[in-house]
Amino acid sequence: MLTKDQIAQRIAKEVKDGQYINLGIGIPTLVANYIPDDLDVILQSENGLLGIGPFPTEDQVDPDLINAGKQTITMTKGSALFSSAESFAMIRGGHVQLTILGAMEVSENGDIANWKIPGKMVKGMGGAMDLVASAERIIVAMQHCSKNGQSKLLKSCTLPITGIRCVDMIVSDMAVLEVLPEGGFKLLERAPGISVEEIKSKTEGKLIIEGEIPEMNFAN
Amino acid sequence: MLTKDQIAQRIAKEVKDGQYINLGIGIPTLVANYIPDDLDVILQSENGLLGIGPFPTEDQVDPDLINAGKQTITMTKGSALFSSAESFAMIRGGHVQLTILGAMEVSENGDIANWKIPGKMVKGMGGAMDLVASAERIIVAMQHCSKNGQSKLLKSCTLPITGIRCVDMIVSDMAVLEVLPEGGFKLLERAPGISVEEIKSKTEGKLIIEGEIPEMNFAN
Amino acid sequence: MINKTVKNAQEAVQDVFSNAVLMFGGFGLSGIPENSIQALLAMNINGLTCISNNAGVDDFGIGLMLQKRMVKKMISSYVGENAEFERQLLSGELEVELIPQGTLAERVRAGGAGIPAFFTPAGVGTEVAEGKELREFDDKLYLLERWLKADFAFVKAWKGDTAGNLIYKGTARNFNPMMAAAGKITIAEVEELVPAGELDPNQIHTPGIYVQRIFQGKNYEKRIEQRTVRK
Amino acid sequence: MINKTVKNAQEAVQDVFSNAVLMFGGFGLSGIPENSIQALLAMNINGLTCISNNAGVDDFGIGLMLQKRMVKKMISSYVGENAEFERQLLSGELEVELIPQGTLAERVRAGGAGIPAFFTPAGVGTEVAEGKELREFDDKLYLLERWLKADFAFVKAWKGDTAGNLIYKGTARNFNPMMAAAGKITIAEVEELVPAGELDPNQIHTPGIYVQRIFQGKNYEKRIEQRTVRK
Repeated sequence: MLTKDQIAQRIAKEVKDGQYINLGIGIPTLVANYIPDDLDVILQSENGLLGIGPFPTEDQVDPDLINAGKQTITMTKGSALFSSAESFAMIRGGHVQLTILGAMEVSENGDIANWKIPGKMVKGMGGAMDLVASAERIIVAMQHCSKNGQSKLLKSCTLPITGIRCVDMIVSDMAVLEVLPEGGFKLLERAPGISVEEIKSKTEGKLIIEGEIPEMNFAN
Repeated sequence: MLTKDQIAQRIAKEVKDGQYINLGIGIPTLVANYIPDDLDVILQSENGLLGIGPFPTEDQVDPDLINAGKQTITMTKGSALFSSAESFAMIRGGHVQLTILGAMEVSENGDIANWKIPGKMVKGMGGAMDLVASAERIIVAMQHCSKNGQSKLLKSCTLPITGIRCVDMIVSDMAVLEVLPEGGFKLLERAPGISVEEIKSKTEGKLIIEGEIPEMNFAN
Repeated sequence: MINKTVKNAQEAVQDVFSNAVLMFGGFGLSGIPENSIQALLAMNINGLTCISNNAGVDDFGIGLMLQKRMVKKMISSYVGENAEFERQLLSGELEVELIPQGTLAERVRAGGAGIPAFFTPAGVGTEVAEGKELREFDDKLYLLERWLKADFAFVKAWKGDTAGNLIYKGTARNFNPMMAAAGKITIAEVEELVPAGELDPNQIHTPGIYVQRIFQGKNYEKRIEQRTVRK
Repeated sequence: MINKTVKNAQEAVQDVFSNAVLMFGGFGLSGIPENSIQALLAMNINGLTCISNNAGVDDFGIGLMLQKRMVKKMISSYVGENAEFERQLLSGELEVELIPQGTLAERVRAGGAGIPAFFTPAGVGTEVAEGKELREFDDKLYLLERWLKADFAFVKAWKGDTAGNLIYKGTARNFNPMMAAAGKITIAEVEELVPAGELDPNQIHTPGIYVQRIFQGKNYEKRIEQRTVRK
């Protein structure tokens, strides 16, 4: 099983030079640590910044400069600040090319549920519904199963959904899967030491397996 | 009959302290010359400026600073620059309190026609349709009659209209008239030397005359 | 130039009334109108509808207004980190309307810009879409969303001038510019108030036309929710 | 930081194709992308749809593209001061769609912001309303208007950096920011191009995300239509 950092590391391989990217809270935030230095990408923070830099040193901490997870941040060279309306104009208008976010459930037709568990406290969807309804490409970082072993890759979501037919790829702790436009999880890679059979048994939704499924490679 | 400058001078009396005002091209532009110095008002230019100042001196001329009539201008202290979208957000959102513009025809229910003469060259409506659809208060500066003596204050407009039920007041070369919400031109003042009878004969739309109609006073 | 300066927060907020609709700029605790919130807390009003991306924390920001039971309804996108909020919500004392963050930003922008309704893709197929018109444009589905306006909007800027022009700093800008435009009465508090003419007209984020009252704020705490530093 | 610099206007516009939809920033002749227009004039393309508030004058700006018969359709709010334009329009060689200026600005803004349609009061009861959905909100009538997008958007800024961030000057800003966001490929020309990091992030008018190519412009004429001076 992959660690959270390994999930982030694997997702980082999907990043392409020149992309504008929105990273959600949690594992997605870790992806920034694994983007190769030779790629020029720009991270968007939906509270109004293009060009998120590293976390600040103690003396750089500025309460007027935070990310969407309310963490203190810095800005890279060439960054730009703007309002929330402009920020979501960017997102909704399809200018942010890649969105990486967490999920509680994904269905085989690409629906995602990640904002609400009925009966439990509701915190709100924040920017997630806008992001999933708008981004060109959406990659989900998630655990393949719940704590009691139930698959989270489903035929259809059981939780209130965040967006429909929007997820393009999933990197779970067990596998990398593409969500096909016609429906179905196409298995692309296995986590080291995880068999295709195990993935099959832990995927409730339609799993598509074609040919040999390689193990993920964390070499480079 | 009032001169263009006198029409502008009379309209200037309608201006209230603290107002944000949009002045159209032509006579409305002249209104700025007659606003009393003790009133603080801010002139909006729909191409992206709040705080139009006087025309520039020769050495102040800046091609990057023009008004909606494409004339070179200056900025007053405390002015602000913005995009056309923000400018019309201001106008449409009702933040510009007073709009003064010219008209070819006004109907007794407050419709205005000022952008197109069929068969002649069409130049376009520019910002006029947005302004008349949005402003809290609209004052029209116009000639009471066409060159061949036809009334331009009509039962209903004959030219393609710019906006419906929007004109609040008319200052023509013959009279000051309020357009009543229920319809009709209520005569408020006569131009010096012009009789009520003359105004009656030159107003095709419903004219409402109550009591004595005073002459305009240009004293102060 | 029109002078919109008022003496302080107390004077600025004095006519806020019970059951009014209020907007508050800020994202988390960043860029919130701290002084105005303090002044509102001293008033004997309640039944308020508060439109704000977040609801503060238990002991700071709008959270304090919740503690004082001044708020009838919150319209927000994310309301975590607030135990009293949770208690009031579960007990039914507080109404909550949750809105996708981009839809919230755009609805407020629409309120200021005179756009009564617009179509957006956020929330299609979710419970957010319930009761809303759904329409297809160019092979994609969208929801019709309405504008939001307020009786009073409270915003916080970095610099401002006496004509009401505002400049924000960093990501403390967030919802402030749209809310400034969507308030019938907009009250701006600034860290530095200067005479009209001292700010570069080309750098104004909120033109003064949107601001009815402005005052020099004081004692900004600027609390940080997630202080995160480099190792 | 992503570097979007291209050598010059020729390189920037080289893939513009016949029958493309183009947007041009500018109000009158102020803030128009002079260099890009010159480079387009040297190309063998036609059938263009041009979205621009105005159509230039006979011998400057988009007027020159009309002279060369490159334009099939103009979408504008005001097209006076142009005899060749008038001739082509009356002879039926040129299609023209006239749009209220605020509606044009908002339709372009909507194109960049992913809003496929919105309601606006401008044009209700006029010929602009023909064929459009009319709807009442809060006792006022509004028209449904659609977004506008372009294959290429040409904008002109005062300063820009290699990441595509732009700062405009004076009223030369006008339609440029919205058009920058509404172009599939946005080409920015600037009076002064600086390395990323030299512009204050807080003063950027157009974030670089909207700009695909940027170049240092040259030989700006900045013609004035109505030179007006104080007596």
